[in-house]
Amino acid sequence: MNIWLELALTLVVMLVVVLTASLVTIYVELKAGSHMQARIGPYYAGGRWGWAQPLADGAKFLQKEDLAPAKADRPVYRLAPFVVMMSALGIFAVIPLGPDLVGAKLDLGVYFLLAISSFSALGVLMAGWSSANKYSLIGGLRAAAQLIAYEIPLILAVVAVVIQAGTMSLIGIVDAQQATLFTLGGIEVALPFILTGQLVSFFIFMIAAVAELSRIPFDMPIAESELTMGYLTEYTGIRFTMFFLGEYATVVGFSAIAATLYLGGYGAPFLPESMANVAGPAILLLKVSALVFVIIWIRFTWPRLREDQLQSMAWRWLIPISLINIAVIAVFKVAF
Amino acid sequence: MTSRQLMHRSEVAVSVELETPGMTLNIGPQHPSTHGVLRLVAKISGERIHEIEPVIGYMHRGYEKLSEVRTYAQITALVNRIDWVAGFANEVPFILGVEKLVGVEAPERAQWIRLILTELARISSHLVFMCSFPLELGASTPLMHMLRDREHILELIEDVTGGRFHPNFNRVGGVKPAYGGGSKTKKQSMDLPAGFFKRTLKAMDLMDQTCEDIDTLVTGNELVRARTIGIGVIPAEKAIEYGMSGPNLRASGVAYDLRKVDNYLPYDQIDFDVVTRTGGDSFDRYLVRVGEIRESVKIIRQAVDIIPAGPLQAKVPRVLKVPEGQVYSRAENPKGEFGYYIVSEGGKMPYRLKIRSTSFSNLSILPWILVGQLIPDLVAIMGSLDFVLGDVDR
Amino acid sequence: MSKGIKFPFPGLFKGMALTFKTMVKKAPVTMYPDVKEIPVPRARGVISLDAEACTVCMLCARECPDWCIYIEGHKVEKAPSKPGGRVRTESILDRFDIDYGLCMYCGICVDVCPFDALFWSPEYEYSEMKISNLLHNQERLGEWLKTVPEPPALES
Amino acid sequence: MSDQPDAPAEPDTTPLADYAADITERLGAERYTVEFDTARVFVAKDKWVDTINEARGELPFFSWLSAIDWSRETEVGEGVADPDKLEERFEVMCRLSSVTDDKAIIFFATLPKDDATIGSLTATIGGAEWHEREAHEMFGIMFEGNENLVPLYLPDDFIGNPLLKSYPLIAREVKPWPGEVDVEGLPVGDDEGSDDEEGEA
Repeated sequence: MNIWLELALTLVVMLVVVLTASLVTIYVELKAGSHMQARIGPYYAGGRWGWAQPLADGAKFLQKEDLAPAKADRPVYRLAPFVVMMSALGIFAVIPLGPDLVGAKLDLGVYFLLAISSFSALGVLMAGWSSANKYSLIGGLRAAAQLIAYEIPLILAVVAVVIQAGTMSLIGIVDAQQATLFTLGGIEVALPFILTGQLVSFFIFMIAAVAELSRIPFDMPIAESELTMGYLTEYTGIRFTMFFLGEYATVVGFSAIAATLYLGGYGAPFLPESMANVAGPAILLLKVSALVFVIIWIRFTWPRLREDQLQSMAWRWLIPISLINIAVIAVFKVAF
Repeated sequence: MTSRQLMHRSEVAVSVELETPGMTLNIGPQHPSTHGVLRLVAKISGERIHEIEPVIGYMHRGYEKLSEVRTYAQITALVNRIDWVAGFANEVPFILGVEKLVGVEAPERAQWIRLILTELARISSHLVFMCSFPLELGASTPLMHMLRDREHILELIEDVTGGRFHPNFNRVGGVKPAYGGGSKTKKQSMDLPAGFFKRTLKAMDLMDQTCEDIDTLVTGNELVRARTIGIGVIPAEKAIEYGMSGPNLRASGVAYDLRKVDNYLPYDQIDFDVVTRTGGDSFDRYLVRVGEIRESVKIIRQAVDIIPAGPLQAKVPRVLKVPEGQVYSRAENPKGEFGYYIVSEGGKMPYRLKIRSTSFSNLSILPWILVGQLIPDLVAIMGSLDFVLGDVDR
Repeated sequence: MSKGIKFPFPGLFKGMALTFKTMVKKAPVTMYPDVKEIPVPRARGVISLDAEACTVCMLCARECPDWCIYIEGHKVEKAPSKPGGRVRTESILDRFDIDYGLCMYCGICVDVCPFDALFWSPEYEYSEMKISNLLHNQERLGEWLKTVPEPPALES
Repeated sequence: MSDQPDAPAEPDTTPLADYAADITERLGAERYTVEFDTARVFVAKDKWVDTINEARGELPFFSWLSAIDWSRETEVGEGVADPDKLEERFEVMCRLSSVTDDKAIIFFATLPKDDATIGSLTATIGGAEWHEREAHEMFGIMFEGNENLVPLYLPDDFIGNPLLKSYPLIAREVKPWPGEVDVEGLPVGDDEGSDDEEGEA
């Protein structure tokens, strides 16, 4: 097949998948969050259960004027949402939905993921600086400090997985989790990494991921009650929508990474290999939904931390723990 | 102004660090955590506040001036708009003051009705605090849960008075008549509607559950503790100096509750405790309010048992002329001491009405307490002070 | 600074259990306007006027703190009730307007009316697109009279 | 519960009156009155700050500070009082109370209107700052020693002192009183009597 055609097809499919996933996540957050707060949430848009609320919101945002503050650094201000969006979309390029259903089969998939996901920090910092708003500036700086602090535990948590799997390819990691560990009464048992020694790094990964996502309890960069909306304060219309979609795409993206690294990705026990490409996306979706739900659930239960508390948590607890974790994993890897 | 701020302990800590002061951050008047239209002009370095100047008055409605051209009955309608989350509690000290001037005393049943409604107003006000305080810290769910549960209280208040926020239920010498003074409806008293006590007791059971929910969602939450324990400590002598009252003062260890101290409404016939804490930090101010909800539930349960039958109105002349005199009348509002200094020169209207609103005094400590704090702590402290801008600006 | 950051955070998970419980329960929401909330009989929704009973005594307009009641009337002479009696005058109501844009729902006018002409009705759906339409005239106020409920039973 | 209004200052022996008499003597104040459970102690203007600082030893709680304008120059409201009572003075009042029992005193100081200046309490009572600023903008009283007497409620460019009796309440001036329209009496024989002409004297 023509390489350009293939690329275009992949892009379109990916865009549709990502946008749908984001919209669904937004809807679930609206609806589940409302019910957690003893409300009903969206009700009228689209008829039943207000399913079209995210679309209606999007249509509303599209109509709004694209404003920039008078003293804003316009080129940077305009570019920032694209950087964030790009980072969000980039994650999905390497996440395998099945053995062959993957945007790009990279041998260094994990490396690419970590690189592309930390790109959003740049976008956030750009947004915070260029808005010419003090709240935005503080928000942007908080985001930068936070992302730097949590990049390290995140990487260290992933390193543990890479050591155990022995590969940096995401498909390789999924395969490693489907390798038979032992046979029990004639049944070959394969377990995801979370059950085979990666529990600690899973938690560290999730905490760091939530911090990277700037979601409660680590949403200090946008902290509504402190910084109005942080780096998002000045954004309106389509640019705000891009940040917004980008955030939810990243939520899905990080959940997908966690599912792939720790929960066995598209694989499931007793799944015949021939079915993997067909059932894979559904299985991954299931795992991703569970993680996304937990992230939403946390958002609607907990308050936020303070920036310095978050920093001390990252540097004083998470990094040492993940270093010890790596050491332990490495020892086991060598020993067995 | 600066000399007092320099004494603040955190100022010393700040000055040894590398300083980049000079950025002025304008917080408010349209800011999510200022509960309305409070404005704080802060000089910050990083996120630490060096100097802060609260600017109030965006909601100044001039009630003291307006009161000079209004009759006492009209002022009653006005004053329950001062602190609108506890409208009924604002009326009580005013009406008690006017009753002292006129020399009438409301019948016993009316007094008990006032007491029950005041306590209901206290619960509803504290529930609003339970909404806003976690919201400042970033938790949005307590807000919705507490608003849901407050509805039970507001329904009770509406049931009796016809208004949810602005009851305007007190009249000099008793409570409001139901329907006019016409020949047909003259006798229609505004007694409690049938089944009110049963509904009240049911609502109080729900409040017990609410308190447990608060404890689960907020008190027990480690993140809330990390954010509030030791933050914004107000020592007792400072609180007294700034005229802070109510739960804010009691959190600093001063057991000063006008319900116990002053002889107003039949609180002396009821067994309840004054909730105090000793830390004086944001978390203690929160805990005192949780405790007060529980105490109010206790008070209402007892009051429902005790309340006697009887008339609701004392004999008061039809056109109320208040004799010459000056009286200060205060009561324990949910937020603290709420008082009115009424100067009457005879006639239908007061010569001067000084409104001692609670939040005004409670907020006057802001320039002292906020210096040296971080912006995230600023919202935690302001949330824990529980103010209403209508009460600050009058 | 990191006071309280220690495992295993029982409070955090108890809170999550509570929100989950709330989620699976039915939300106590009245879906207005599909479902109307029924206000209590004493609710101060709107003031209705019984124009027949009004004697143009102006008490309500005078006692109103917001000066939002506008009354006009004129006097007619009434034939003596018995022949040879005194000629009495009667006031006829020409205009009775309440400006709900100003009204603060204190209820003083209803309290002071000595002739049972004003009543509270719990109706609340009369918002308008133009503020001038909030000035309810005599007919409009009279229509509300139909919605005035019986006074509720009292707690003994 | 309440005294008769026509005999406000008669020597009574309630605990509050005893206390007021006692504290008046100890602080060297001018006089005191107790009516309606409200104890007022009058002090000389130049002893204002000292007296209050001394009283705070036993009544530490600073409740509020405000003022009264005793000049009846206006026709708004109840109308002009009788000309003999026309006075040109302010009264500054400050309420201190105990935090353990119900003892409380309102301190009064009289200021002539042409020299409306009094010492500031802010040096010892931090909470007095806002109250003094409010009294300053509402009455125009100067508090010597309070350097931050900028308007608290009003806009910076506001002219006038709203709580002065000479300051008209515009809202009541620009709109005619709807109750004035009627010039007709009530139906005869009603219990309302001839109450219809009152209001605006």
